[in-house]
Amino acid sequence: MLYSDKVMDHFNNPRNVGVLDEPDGVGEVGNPVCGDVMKISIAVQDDRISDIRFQTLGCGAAIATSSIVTEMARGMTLADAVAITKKQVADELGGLPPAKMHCSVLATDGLKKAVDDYLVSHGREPIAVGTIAHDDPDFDPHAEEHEDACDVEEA
Amino acid sequence: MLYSDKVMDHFNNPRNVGVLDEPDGVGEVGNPVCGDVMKISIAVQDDRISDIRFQTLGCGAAIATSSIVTEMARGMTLADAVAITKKQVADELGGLPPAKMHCSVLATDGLKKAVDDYLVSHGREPIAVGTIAHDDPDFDPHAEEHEDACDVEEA
Amino acid sequence: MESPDVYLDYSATTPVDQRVIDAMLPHLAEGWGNPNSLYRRGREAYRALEDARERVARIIGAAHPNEVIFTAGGTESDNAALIGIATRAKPQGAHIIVSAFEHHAVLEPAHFLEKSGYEVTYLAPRPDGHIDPDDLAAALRDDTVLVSIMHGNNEIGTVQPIAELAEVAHARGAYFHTDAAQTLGKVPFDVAELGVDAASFSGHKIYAPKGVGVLYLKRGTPFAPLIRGGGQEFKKRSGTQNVAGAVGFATALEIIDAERSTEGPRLAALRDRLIAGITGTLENTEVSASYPDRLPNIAHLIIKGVEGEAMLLQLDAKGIAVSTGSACSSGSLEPSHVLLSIGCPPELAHGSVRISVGRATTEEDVEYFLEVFPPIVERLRSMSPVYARMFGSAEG
Amino acid sequence: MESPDVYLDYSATTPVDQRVIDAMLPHLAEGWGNPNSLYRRGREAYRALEDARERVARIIGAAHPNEVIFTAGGTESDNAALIGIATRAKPQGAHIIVSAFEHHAVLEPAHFLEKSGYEVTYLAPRPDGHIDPDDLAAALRDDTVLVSIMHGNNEIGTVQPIAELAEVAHARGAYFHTDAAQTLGKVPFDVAELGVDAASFSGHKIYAPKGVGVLYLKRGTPFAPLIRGGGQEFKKRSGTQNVAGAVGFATALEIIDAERSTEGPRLAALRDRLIAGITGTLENTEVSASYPDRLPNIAHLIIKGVEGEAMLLQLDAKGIAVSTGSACSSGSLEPSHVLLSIGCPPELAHGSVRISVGRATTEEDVEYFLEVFPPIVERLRSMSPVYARMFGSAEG
Ligand SMILES: Cc1ncc(COP(=O)(O)O)c(C=O)c1O
Ligand SMILES: Cc1ncc(COP(=O)(O)O)c(C=O)c1O
Repeated sequence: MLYSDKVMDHFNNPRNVGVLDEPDGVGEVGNPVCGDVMKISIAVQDDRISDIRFQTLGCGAAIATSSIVTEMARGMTLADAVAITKKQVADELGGLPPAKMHCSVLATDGLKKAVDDYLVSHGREPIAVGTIAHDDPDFDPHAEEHEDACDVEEA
Repeated sequence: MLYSDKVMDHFNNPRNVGVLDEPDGVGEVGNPVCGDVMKISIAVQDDRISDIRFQTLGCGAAIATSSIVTEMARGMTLADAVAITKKQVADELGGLPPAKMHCSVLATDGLKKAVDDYLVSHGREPIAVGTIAHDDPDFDPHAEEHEDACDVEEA
Repeated sequence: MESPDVYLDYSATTPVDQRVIDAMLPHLAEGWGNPNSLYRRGREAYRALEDARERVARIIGAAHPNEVIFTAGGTESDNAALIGIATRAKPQGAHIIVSAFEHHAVLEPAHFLEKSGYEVTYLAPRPDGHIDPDDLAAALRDDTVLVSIMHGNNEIGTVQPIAELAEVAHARGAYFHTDAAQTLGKVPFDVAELGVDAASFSGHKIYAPKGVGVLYLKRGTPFAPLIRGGGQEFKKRSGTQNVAGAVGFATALEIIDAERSTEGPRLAALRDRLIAGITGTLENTEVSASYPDRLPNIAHLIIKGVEGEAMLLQLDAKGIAVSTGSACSSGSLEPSHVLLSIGCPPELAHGSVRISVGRATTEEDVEYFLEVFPPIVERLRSMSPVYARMFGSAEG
Repeated sequence: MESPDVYLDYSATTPVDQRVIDAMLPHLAEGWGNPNSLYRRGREAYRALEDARERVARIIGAAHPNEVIFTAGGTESDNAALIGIATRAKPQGAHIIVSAFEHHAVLEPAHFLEKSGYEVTYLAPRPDGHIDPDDLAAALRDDTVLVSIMHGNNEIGTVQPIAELAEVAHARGAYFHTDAAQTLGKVPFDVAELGVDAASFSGHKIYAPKGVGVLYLKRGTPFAPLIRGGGQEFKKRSGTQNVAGAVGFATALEIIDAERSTEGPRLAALRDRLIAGITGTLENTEVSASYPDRLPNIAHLIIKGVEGEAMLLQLDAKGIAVSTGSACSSGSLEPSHVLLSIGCPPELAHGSVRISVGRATTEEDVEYFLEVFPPIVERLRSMSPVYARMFGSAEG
């Protein structure tokens, strides 16, 4: 399993780490029992993300996807931000090892939660609800997406 | 599988190869289908083997055991000659690989046959009959005697 | 500036010792004959192979060289022992016992046997990290045919009381196998003293190359081969033998065995310095298992509130190699089954680090680690959204 | 005087090419990391392993590198293919077909499957030494799940029409495996052109070391692993990978593949000279199988009225290495099952000799053999009590 140079760069030099002092919206997803938790805080101006910070407990991919998603989302409209897919996150990083693909869900879900938190706390309708994988009680973040694991296994 | 130096010496320089011109007794055992045939011819004086020759089709051990048995038997009484065991033959050669132990039976059986042939053709009672493995219809010369094969094998 | 190269993952794999390479090379470059061939080249290869077998047999205390079977590694040895013994012993019963913290190389064949109609008991270790003979006694049944309990655990480093465990198993008529991949050469290992019927070893854990291992199989132990064919290795493991690998294994074993009495205490001192240095500097860190009998070269710690892979990669950026969870297979994010088996909660199990020292490890390496490690942990904890909430923070 | 060293048993094993040793050494001496570890050393080993995999995949025409699984040798590959495919394909049927002249590495797992409840058809070759597609078509059944027919026979050297055979098997819904240990690098081999689902290769037949092999397994082919554990090799073969061995295999394959177009005809000429020289000089000798498609490097002859081992040892005394029967396992006196399968009577099968040439074989080697061999045969025939009776004698 190999991480791309870009993953390693974002892991070693994560952008936008921390918590905004007076965030407009905050999203937290994940579970220490699963080994990864991400918290994202956003500032919003004119329905655009004007500032953004993250904190992440997790593996290299969890930290790198958190970092890149903050870069991708900064300046975006809220509607565009919640539309970021896990595949876009992975692509932006130059790909992720198959076993780590699920980490990008952590990043997009955290962002979606923060956007909805902003909207709801301002009396508006949430726009991401229903698309947040971590809200699904059956969601298993560690269900492998190994392209190679498909045709193998056990008698 | 390794042959001892003495086996190799007897194989490369077999003693007493050939057929006596006017043998007193001749024994032939084995079967080309099994890959080994031995023929031994003896001259007898005063119930002692005074001269001896062999011919053998077979592997290194078959030839070496044939050769050594002619050396062992020369000068022996007939009674002593038929009492030579396959173990004595193998020991005299400094041992044989387990898978080749059966070859020494070829040599002792050939000798026994020759002695009985002499006795019978001189109107006397055969003394080896009943102890010749090759006379037993159930005798399988290739039944392995691998000491190591005992505790292995197959589900 | 040369970037530092501090390898602290000797339990995952070891360098091939130059003396081992030197011993192997003639069997690649010149002595490449097939040991099953009768002519000179074959006989020479045969002699080299049998000589290697005798040397291994002598050191592990085997009664006969033919009890030493060369394989392609620890995993193959484990598979062959588990499946081979269980298959042939089936008429006497179809229950087997393995410890719950075995390496996957034992657990997976055990699962396979379970699917094939055997009953398998996964015996839990005590919370201090050892398998207790009383627990084994309680798990044994009349139809138990095989017990497999590893000697040294490859994560937490605890060493099991194998002699007692084997005796308990034998008292109930079960055969006993131990996976000794981690202990060979590091703690005394004698098959007769331990009383085991089978044992697995791996070359690349003792400074021999990858791809060679040994299965010790006591005479008379029922066994069906895993790999069948030309009948090599006394019909117990077919395939043209890796002669150079066997010579490498024997040479490596002789070296590690000869050096054990001086190297063992040296490694243990490095290990203890690591443990003291980490737990003395970093809050919320602890040794993961307290059982006192342990491998001299493994320090295994729980670093609360940090994810293991992140630590590993940050250390890597500083030129340090360590491992987290079981290093033998990456790509899985499941917390270590070993830690779960001793009752470690999953959120802590994710934050384990295994530091394993070896032949080339110096005091400087250890001090460098102790200098670099705390800031890494602190930085990761400061990036964590839950550390302060879960554990409180020292610095505030 | 230096005793001659004329190796004419390249089908039993080959020297490790110095270029292969040179390519492997860095992965023993320096690049000894565990390819499953995440840090730099692990990543470097991983890259070396995956690079080797890609090189092998390219040369054998695999659609994807992950179809190349590194194993410990040809025997393991054969066992894994036979047992692995049959086990997982069982729901569709439990009949398998193997040719009667397979290597023991295929026959023994087939026997094992037979004992485990499969029906096995041992398909007889035609007397000329080839497996005929019509015969396979007749043997196939609706419940046939797997057909395994070797590419080049390791004794008589005939090359089977694999593309046609695979097509016939596929037409009836069976998977097709071929043991290509003897052909790889010697005749064109492309998994896509041949249309096989699985193929076995062995390193030490292509100037790589013993103890490394490859199993080609086409994507989507049902498969259960033979060796289970950490899940390496895409869960198809567990155990820490022999990185140096994999690099050696890939390097050796590249060399033999690049040199095939010039080396093939050269070897074939040496082979033909051997055959002409022997049959032209010695009465009662003949090539054992007449099928025209054959390996360039094997001359296999029946020398009537002589036992094979005796010839072999006498040649050895002259510094010449050849083989008789199947060289891969000694100690058995059963006449070769390969020769019996093509209708050779046992008394002739005992007198077979296989002379196989390779990279270092010169014309001088061949002439030396042709000088030394006839007197040996004549001497042994003269020592035989039955030669004159059975075959008549030339000299009287
Ligand atoms: C305890 C234990 N058993 C088995 C193995 C597997 O050995 P190998 O890597 O040689 O297959 C390992 C290490 O990988 C191990 O630590
Ligand atoms: C046709 C064939 N298959 C399989 C094998 C076994 O390969 P290995 O010796 O690498 O186990 C051999 C040679 O030994 C062979 O010639």
